[in-house]
Amino acid sequence: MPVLVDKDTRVIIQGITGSQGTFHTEAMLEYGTKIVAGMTPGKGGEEVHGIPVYDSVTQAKKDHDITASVIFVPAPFAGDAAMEAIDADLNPVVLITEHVPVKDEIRVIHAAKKKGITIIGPNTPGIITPGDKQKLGIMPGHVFSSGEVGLMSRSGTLTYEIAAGMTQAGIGISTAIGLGGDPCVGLTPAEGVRLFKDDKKTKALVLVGEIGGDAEERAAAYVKENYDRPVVAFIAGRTAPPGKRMGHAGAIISGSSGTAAAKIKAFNNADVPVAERPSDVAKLLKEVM
Amino acid sequence: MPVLVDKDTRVIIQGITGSQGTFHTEAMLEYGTKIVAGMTPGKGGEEVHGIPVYDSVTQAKKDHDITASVIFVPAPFAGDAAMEAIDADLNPVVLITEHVPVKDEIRVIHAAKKKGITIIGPNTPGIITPGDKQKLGIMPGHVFSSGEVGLMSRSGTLTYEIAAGMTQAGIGISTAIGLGGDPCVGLTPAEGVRLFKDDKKTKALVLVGEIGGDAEERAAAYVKENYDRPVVAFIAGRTAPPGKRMGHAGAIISGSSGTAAAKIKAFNNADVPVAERPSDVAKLLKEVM
Amino acid sequence: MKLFEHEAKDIFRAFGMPLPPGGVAKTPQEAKKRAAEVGKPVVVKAQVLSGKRGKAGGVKFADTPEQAEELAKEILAMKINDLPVETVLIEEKLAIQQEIYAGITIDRNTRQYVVIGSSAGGMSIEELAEESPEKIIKMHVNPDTGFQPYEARQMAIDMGFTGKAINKLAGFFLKLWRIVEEYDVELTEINPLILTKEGSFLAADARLNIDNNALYRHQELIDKLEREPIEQNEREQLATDHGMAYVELDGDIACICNGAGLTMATLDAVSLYGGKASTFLDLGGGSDAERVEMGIKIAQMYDKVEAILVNIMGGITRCDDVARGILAAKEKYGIEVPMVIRMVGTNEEEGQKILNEAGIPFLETMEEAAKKVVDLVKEEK
Amino acid sequence: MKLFEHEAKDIFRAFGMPLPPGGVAKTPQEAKKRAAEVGKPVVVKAQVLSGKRGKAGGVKFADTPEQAEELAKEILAMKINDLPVETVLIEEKLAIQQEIYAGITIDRNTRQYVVIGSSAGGMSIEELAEESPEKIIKMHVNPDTGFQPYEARQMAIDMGFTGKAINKLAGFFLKLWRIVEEYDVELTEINPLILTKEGSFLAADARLNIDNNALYRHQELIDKLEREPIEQNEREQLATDHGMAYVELDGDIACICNGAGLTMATLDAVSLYGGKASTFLDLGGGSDAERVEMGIKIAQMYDKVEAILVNIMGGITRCDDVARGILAAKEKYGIEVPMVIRMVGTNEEEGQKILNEAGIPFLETMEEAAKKVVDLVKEEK
Repeated sequence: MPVLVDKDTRVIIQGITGSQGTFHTEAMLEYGTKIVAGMTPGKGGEEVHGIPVYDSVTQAKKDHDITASVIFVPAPFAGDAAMEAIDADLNPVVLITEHVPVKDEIRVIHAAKKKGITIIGPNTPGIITPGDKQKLGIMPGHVFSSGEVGLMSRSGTLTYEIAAGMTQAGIGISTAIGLGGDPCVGLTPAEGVRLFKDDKKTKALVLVGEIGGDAEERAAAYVKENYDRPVVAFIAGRTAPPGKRMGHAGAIISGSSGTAAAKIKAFNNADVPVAERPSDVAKLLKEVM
Repeated sequence: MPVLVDKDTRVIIQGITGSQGTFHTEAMLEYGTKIVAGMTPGKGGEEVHGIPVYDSVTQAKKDHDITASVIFVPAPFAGDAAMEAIDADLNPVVLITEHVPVKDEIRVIHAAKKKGITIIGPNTPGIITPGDKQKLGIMPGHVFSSGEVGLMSRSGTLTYEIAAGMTQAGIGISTAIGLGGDPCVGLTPAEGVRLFKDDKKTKALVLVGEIGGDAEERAAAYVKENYDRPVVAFIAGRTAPPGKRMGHAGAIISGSSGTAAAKIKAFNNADVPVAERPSDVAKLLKEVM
Repeated sequence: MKLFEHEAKDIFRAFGMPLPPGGVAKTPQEAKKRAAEVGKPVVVKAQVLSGKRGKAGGVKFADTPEQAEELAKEILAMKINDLPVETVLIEEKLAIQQEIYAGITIDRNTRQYVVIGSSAGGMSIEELAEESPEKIIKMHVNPDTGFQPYEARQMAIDMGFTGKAINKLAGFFLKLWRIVEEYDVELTEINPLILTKEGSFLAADARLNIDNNALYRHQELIDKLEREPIEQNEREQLATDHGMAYVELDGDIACICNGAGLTMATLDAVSLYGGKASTFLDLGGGSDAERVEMGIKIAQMYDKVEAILVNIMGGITRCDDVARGILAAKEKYGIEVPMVIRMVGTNEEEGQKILNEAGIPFLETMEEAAKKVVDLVKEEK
Repeated sequence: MKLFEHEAKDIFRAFGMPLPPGGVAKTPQEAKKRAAEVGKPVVVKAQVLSGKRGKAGGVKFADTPEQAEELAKEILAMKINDLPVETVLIEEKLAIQQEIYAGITIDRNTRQYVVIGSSAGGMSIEELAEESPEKIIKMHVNPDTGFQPYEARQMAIDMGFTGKAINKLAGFFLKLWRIVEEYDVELTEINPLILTKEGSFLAADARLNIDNNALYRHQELIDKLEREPIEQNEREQLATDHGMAYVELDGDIACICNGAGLTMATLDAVSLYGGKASTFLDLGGGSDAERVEMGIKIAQMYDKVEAILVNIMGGITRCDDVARGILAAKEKYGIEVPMVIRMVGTNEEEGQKILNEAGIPFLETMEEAAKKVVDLVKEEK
């Protein structure tokens, strides 16, 4: 069984009538994602690519058995949309939206934790389980092939880059999770490792990190203590200067903390090889598996 | 075993250095209450009637094994004091203070509920278990004799009146709880009945209610369904006019709801005799026991 | 603390809530001016802290400013439930498509705020609860998260609204909630909230009661209102100033007791023996001599009082203090009406000794005392 | 958005936080006046959005207004970390008994606000963490309840304070928390918070960073500040206006990529082959032709740029759009420096066709591309 998303996942798209929501609903449907409903307050009764639109998640749940949500709602309203999904016991809740205020993120993540719900994001490409043809997000499905390696990353296109490299090398993916580029995200790498640990079909892990915070260090420590399958890492931002936000709100070296060097050291200390270039990830995987 | 307070209860007095706190600490000590510590922020290191004063509950807990709290802190700070007691896992937390804003009450009661802690009050005389010589509150201990009848009331002196009548009639009390005169209190009569239900030594209950709200109706319904020992009730405010707050913030008939007649009817419906006069309570008890 | 409709609406406006155009007037001339400013048919509404003003004739419609002036004159001369009308509110008369109810209050049972809405507004929520309970939508507010936008929208959906009305109506609920949080509101209502024929939602009425216990947090608001937070007569004011609870009733026996429950029970006992109380006077906890003295003074200020019943159950309150207070009152103000005293509990003997020495009789049980005071009043008549 | 010290202090003052007397000056003359108003020895502090201004000479003490004028003149002529000093803050020089640290920030790991205090203030929290970690007291804020008064007092107690200092210091933490809540603050610090020899606590410095993502909720504050929320040079502003992330670096190769992680990895690859990036330019998700065009334009505006590396991993971004953008940039602005393109993913073939037709070469892997661009720059030199 893959992680968080599998063949039984049935999705609602919150903000389905917006341009992003509409565009990616079509892409997800094409990929195979089981989208059963959409919602936008005030647009109940409409349809988007054949998917019925409701005014609220509660209303949609009356007609459909929904298990998960993907949110494309604009940042000022994204926190509220996530709270609605949490209230409706959807799990996971994939928060694609960028620029969500951190106060809202904290509130949402806390509410989800209390109910044992996983928030993916915000500012994430989403989550994909290629073997079940389910993607809850905006990633290009074709770069991910099905297999037995779990992939977690704080970035989007870098994930595709690495996934594409793995696919080319004949290495498939069980589930790939975009953790999100914000300082506060619903799923930390260490929490992600814990989820993959319970998935017996995932034989190895790829952790794609970047500068800022100490989430990678914590993941490394967790791997060292608790995870006995092979892990390979990549860290972006080795050459980033301190004090500058490198695109992602979370990618900033503050003082002496959050450097790539510290993260690489932590992984090495946990016997996790760290790739120098994205294309090396596949090579290292072949070595360790 | 009595309800909420027994021989093992060890109390901290929050606001011990104030005039009320000091006065009632002495009275409680005289009665036999096991007060082990007091606290008032900024007064740590002082003593009140031989009881050491701390700056915080956390600090006091380092030196003493404390199980319960009695709060004499002025209304603007009472909610915070209660939150501190809840955070320190004290149970029960007896909130004597009057005029606590209802917003604070709601917050405190909710926080306590989440941890399974009982708040008694606010605006309560407290709780007393005569058999263990433990009173956590401001009631005159001598009017309560030890025995097997549980007593719950929304008022203070009316409770003493009824307790005194019982004592005179030779009927003792297991535990008496002042539920508090505010619209929102930590322990409702129905919740109180549930506590007494688990106390096998309490052979009968006296419920003293008053106009306002429907807590008595709910207690009656609960008794009817769940409580099979004898219960006697008294309702104050049979002649109170609608729309006027009769002293207690909670004692107000709004429109047609909260009347004594409705409450008496509910008790009758649950086969609970309702005394016409306070002195009839003891008589009715003798009949039903 | 109850706010007048126009005071509540000033707060509503500050939170961006859509309201009918209009303004207040204290004279018929001002009313005319306000109506002219509105420039359309208006409603003239008495500003009183009492429900049912409509039935009492306090709400009237005017087609012209002159008519508004005339009606304002009438209404400003009225008393509604004994309360004089000092201000009227002039607002545009709305073309009503639907009357809606929206409110927030406190649920004593769950001890939470509860948001209430109904598509059948216009009547009181109590009437509504009897007539169409199925049309009342309630949502309890989780104290951890507060009332959230999606919950407000769900209220609107459950009330039967669709399309753009969902967000519009949700906005009213959310603003009400923000006001509740900001001002320690214990009850607020918009009834009716009008859906006009043009499709706009407007708060046509406004009710807002602030928790008296929290007024200390809202001094700025109170200052702005430029009036006493709670309107009281001289006797009520005196009692409040001395920390006592005082309620005037229709009968002739003043009950002075310690503790609200005991005072209520004493009133009931008086009634049981055929009497009728004029006064609920709860001296409060730990009543000292001075407060007893003041209580007896206030009780005698109320002209309906024909007898006084003092019923004290000593706890923190000490009977000797009470006895001294009674003596002091007798000395300072005299006691003009028959008085019956019942006094037991803390320092009972000392208190009784003081009364004995002063030749003032007392009784041991409240039932005896209640019966006696009723008999005394009957004798007088 | 970072606030200047004096801007942060205006907010602190509005929340009732005790501050040293003083005020801002934009000229030496004003500085003299402010110092005269204080009437005591003062400190003259450069107002710059940069740490370590003390070490850079931006904080000086003056005994007289004349001296303050002189120092202000010096400081107003300074640049601190490349930032010109446009304002100085003149404040009373305090008689220091103790320097304290108080701050609130966000813990990414627990995803909570965390309140931080230390009795050993004055140095940066990072230095403090290295020198005396045992002196740093932290308390995580429960999102349900917020930071509570008793927790603030416990902070003060755990920091080693007793008596009246507990409530005084707790007051600072509570006010900081209210400010954090009110203004979506992601980091605030008072360092140092001064305990004077007279026993007063005063916020001597103030740091306040507001979450950029939440600025839309604080338009009123931004209006009051009368400046751009984020100071940017022309190129940074252009990038922001077009939804791109742009950071200028010390090297000579502009990396234009889609996605922050990929851009960082591209910078790293350039470095791995011995080059050095001048530009981090993340086009963002779903980059259209226009954005690519603008990206190339902005990259060339930075005078350090000697070559451009475009690295696109198509996902939502379509390679044909990117190719069209490159063509358009070439046509409109010309491409003055060598450019290497790597472009794969969505609509890869169409994109490659467009480039082929225009005679623009491209590569398949980012490693190849990084190596090539480094080689090109080396050749140029």
